[in-house]
Amino acid sequence: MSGLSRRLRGILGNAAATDARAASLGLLLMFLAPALLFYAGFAVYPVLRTFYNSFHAIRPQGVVEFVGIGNFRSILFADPTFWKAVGNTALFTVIATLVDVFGGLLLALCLFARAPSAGLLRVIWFTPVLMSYVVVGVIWVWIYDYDWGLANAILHWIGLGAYEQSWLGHPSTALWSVMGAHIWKWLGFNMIVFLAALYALPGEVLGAAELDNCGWVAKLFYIIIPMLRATIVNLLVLSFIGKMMVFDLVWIMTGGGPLWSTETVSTYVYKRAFDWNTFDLGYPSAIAVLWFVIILAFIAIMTRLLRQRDRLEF
Amino acid sequence: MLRGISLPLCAAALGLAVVAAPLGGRAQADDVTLEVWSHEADQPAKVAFRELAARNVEKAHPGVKVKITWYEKNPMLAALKSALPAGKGPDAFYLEPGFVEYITAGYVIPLDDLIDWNNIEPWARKVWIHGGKTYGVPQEAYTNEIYYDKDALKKLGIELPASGQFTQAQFLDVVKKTKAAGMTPIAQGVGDRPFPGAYVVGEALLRKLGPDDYLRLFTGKLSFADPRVAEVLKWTKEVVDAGAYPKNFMTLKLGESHYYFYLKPGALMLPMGSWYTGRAFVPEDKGGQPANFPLGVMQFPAMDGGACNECKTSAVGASFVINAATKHKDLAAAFLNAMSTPEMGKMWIETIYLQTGIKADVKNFSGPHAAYFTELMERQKGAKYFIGAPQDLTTGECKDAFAQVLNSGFPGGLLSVDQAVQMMNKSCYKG
Amino acid sequence: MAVITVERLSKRYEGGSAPAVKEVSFTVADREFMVLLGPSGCGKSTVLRMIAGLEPITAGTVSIDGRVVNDVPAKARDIAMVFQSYALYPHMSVHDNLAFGLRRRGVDKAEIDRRVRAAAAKLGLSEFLQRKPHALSGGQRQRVALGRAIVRDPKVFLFDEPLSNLDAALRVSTRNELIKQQREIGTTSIYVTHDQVEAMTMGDRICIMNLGEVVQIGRPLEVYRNPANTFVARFLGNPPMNLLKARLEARDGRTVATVAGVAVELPARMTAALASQSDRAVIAGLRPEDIYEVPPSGTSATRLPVRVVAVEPLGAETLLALTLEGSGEELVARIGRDTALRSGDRAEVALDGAQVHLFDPATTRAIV
Amino acid sequence: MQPRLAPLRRVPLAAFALFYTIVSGGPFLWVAVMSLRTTAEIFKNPYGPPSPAHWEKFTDAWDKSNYHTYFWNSVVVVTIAVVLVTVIGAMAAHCLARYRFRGSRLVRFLILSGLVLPPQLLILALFQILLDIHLYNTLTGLIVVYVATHIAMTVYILEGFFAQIPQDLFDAAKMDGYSDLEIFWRITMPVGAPAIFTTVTLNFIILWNEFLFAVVLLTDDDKRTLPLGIMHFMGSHQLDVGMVATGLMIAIVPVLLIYGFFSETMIKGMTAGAVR
Repeated sequence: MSGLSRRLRGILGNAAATDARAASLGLLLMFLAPALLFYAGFAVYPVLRTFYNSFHAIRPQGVVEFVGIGNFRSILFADPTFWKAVGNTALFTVIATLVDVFGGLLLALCLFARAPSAGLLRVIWFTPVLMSYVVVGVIWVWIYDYDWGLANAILHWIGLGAYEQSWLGHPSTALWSVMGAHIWKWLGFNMIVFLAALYALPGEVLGAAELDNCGWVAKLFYIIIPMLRATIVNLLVLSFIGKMMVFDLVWIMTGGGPLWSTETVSTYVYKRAFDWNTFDLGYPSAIAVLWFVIILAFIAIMTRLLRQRDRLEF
Repeated sequence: MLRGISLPLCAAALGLAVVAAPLGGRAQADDVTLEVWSHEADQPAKVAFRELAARNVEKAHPGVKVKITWYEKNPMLAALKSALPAGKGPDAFYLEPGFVEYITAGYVIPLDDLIDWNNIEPWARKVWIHGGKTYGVPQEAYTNEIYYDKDALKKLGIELPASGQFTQAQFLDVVKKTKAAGMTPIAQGVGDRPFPGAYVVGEALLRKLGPDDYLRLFTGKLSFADPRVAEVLKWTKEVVDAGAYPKNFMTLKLGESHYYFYLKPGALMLPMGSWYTGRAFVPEDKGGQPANFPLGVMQFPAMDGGACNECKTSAVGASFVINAATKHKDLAAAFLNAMSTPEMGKMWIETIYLQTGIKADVKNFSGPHAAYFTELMERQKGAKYFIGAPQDLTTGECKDAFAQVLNSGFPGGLLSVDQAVQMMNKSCYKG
Repeated sequence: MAVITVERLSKRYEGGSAPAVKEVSFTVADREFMVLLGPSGCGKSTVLRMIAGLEPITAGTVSIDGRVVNDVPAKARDIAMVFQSYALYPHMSVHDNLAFGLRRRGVDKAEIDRRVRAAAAKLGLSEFLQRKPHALSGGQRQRVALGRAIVRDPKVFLFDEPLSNLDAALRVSTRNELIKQQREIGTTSIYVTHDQVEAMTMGDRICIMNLGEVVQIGRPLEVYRNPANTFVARFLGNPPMNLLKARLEARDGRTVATVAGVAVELPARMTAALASQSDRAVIAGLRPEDIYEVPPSGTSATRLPVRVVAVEPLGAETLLALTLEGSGEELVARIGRDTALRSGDRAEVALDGAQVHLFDPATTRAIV
Repeated sequence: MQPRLAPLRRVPLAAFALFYTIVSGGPFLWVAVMSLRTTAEIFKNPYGPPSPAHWEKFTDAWDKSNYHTYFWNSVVVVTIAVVLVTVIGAMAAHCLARYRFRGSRLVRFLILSGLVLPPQLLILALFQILLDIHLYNTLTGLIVVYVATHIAMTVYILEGFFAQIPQDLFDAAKMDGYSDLEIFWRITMPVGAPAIFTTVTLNFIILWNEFLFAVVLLTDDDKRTLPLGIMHFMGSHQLDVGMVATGLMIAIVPVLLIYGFFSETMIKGMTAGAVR
């Protein structure tokens, strides 16, 4: 209350009228209200509603029934498909994140080491980032096509015809194939970020290392990577979050099949919500909530761990 | 000052305009538009059939406009699933008998008093009766058949018995011979449907178990560990292991499997519902079957010791229902009736070459595909029908297991017999 | 034409322990150029911003021509301000930058154009009118910022360290330019700076501030000659005034100041005033230029024995860093360029008692 | 100082660069070629050259395959959403960067927490909410959702930039008689133009490519955006590979055109959130 009355005095009184950085409540509202309204209505409220949903079973014709933690109990203890999806998502996240980040670093180093026409390559290598998941998905479905896809054609040309297979059709290759397409799309992104970080490195340090008779490899491991630590951590976290939620590409390329081998948490949520013909949004909401909590926990742990080491180092 | 205020005002006005536009757009005073959603956008004959019925309704009811929105199946189901709970959606829409949840959820209304049932075959109507009330007007009926390439079979030096049915051993032999000749025995893919991969095993189970136990199997009352089921699965596994299915079975889509069968790279057989021709009989340049393709129809193989080798699956497919939230119940019923007259039934058969639940008196077939339809009718002689398909009999988790295991993993060669039995039982068997 | 009066002006920031500005009062006469001088953080910019209307006033009043303007918003005070960073609108051409304040005030279009061209001509900006600020040199930008104030023809100019972003050479020429313009236009001006040279050369009067308070107000040379306390004494002048420990002693019925054991004769006007205060500690202030290698003729010189620590020949003159033999205190002397003294030499320097300033060690205020 | 490599080591470097260029650009080139060939030609030889080049496929796709509807839907949705999110986000960013007020930290935290909200957490509830307010299956609904879900990032980028604009500029504007609103519109927006441009490109790309919200919140064929349109063709029975390839090109070309002109800005925009 005192805050409000002070604010009101601010509007009416003369004190605030001349402060360049003070503003009346009305003015603040005018600037903030549109953003806050949109945000509250279509981001905050949906989140709250999802949490609410997760404790309910939603039946046809708007019947909502409170089930407590029933949904969560079913998910955790009686839903093998969920655990299959968790396993797939975890594998996808770990592998794709590592390849994305360190592959991106490799590409960036490649350009940083003055590969011929690096400026042009930088633009070309970044192009896949701009394409939608639909475009990437369709292209890669074709690349993996058994009959006329590029993957099998290349194997055939180089004399490895024996390895031709239905890449997306077999549980042992499907997840890896989707992962490949995902990595293809995002490598360029990580590369660009690393490249910016590399150019921001103080040249004197690299020069000093050269004077210390550092070879390229030594320089990479003893100087460059340690100095890029902040960037690496950032990209790892960013990439990690993105992959924990992977949906579009999987949905487009395999729909979670064959035999649940590419089922991710997100595709499972979508399936339970819209493909299972149950009209129940409670159960999938509970999965989404559970997964969100897990993601948050991971982010917290990752940043905590990595920050801890920072403190030790400096 | 005015200039200063204009910006947020503009933003607000823009926002309002955007929000308001779709709300205000649809007002009409007297003209009534009947909204219909229909699947099978890519089957010109069916499109023509339903559009004709729509025009007939419009002629009979001046001021009424019947607007059919044509969909692919999955997007349409997605659209329905979201529109219906909100009390929205079309007045009438396409539905198949398997989607019982629309009835239990109360999204569609009983049609007993609205439809002229004299025009409908009783066996077809029966499919839509739940709790004594009829919820859908059956239109399409089909049987599961194995389509095959007559020339190719001849080239392999194999002759189809007069009954049109191989024994299970003969069938396995046909598969092996075809494979040896470098041809794919069975064109089939499960890239976008939860059932085609299970045609062979499903029909085999029906013949082996007979209708009653077959029904019990898919309603959770009979274990998949039953020795007869195991025998069928073992045989199927042999067929699969003989290389019956294409390598890209898992990702091949329904439409692609048709193309695979009659054009490239070509296959001996294509197990499919008899609605196959709805898409195959479109012009060749639209992706249809070549005009001179030697299309034959055979029965699914007879099982050794089968309880009912003359059995075959017949099912009602395309049907129409009325949205419980409609404001034009009678008009919607009029449209459904307009599609079900004997004349329309005749048109259905003559232009679509497919069975129907509409009573139609067609004696003399004509047209380019008359021979095909005669052969199809030939295969129905003496047949004992089981009405319903597994994907329609199962629900929830069991349905998912059916799609993943019997439809895809097992025929895809990814699962052993024991694994398949175990997975199916876990999800389906309640005994 | 305006008189600005600031009365007991105070500023306390929320959460700040001490007030940033404490009861500052001064009056700027019509057409006067007043400089607010002080080290950074002394509150001079805050005073300026309160006058401009950019900062709320905690207590006290700001009046223009006798009218209290505390409640008048910045734009209505008819004040123009030149900012340290120039604050040119980067997306507008020079012409638009100059014209903008006028457009906002509904001045007739032809009149705007006339005034903009006149100001541009006066400042030598005519050929740059269509350029954007980023295409100008630092000096040109500075002139645009000045021009923006001039075209407005306001009652008051405020300058917030407008030269501090320029390099040394440019600063001198721009300073002269600025003085010339202000004299011509004759608008009442307040100029904030921490640079004593600017303050000495530009101001009609200087208001020296320290720790949020006004320490001394006066004409530049007056302040230089008679610093009100040791802070002013050291802040004005470069190198700063030497401050040495001293004692007042009565000797032969006259009061003298002993510095490092040497008695310095004080001028008569001082001794008279100090008659009652003998035998106390004081601080003796001595400007470097008042220390001589050879005393000018006709003055009563006192000699101090010193040791030369360093010699810094600057060309026109030479600075000597010295230590007093008696006390070890350090002092700096500014002497002629032809000195023969070398580092390590022992020598005697001369000073004139008439040039000595005395301060109270407890209050740091000037005595007499 | 940039590292240099001995000439000997440059060969493998160049070879690797060439290899990855083929990997990253090859698939796109393949689709570009296919977009000019008919399905029959493609099935005959998937890797053949586009001769003859069937440019008419683009007009076919545009007119007969409904791509013009999808394209214009995308244009309408993305344009309105980007304009709204930019203006609204800039207003909020300006407010947070410029004014000191009680609760500003809370507001900032609230808005920026949107950066970590996964769309999966929103989508089911958004579906219900849009149904409730009758915006389900409308372009308006999609626009509103796009704006709400991209405010956080827009504010994040813009606030960082706006905060660097010197306070002097605002003081000067104030003395020139600008009102607070005009300061936003006439100073912050033009001076912040580079950052605005960055967020516009970033939001444009993301929304032009968006799939999840669109697939859940739109159903009608005549309301589909481009990604949904392409998926629709992928799902249809008779897979017309050639036509899908043409559709892919229709979706890609606008992005590539803009990329061609503003590649630096777009790269900066796309990575803006990651470089702190």
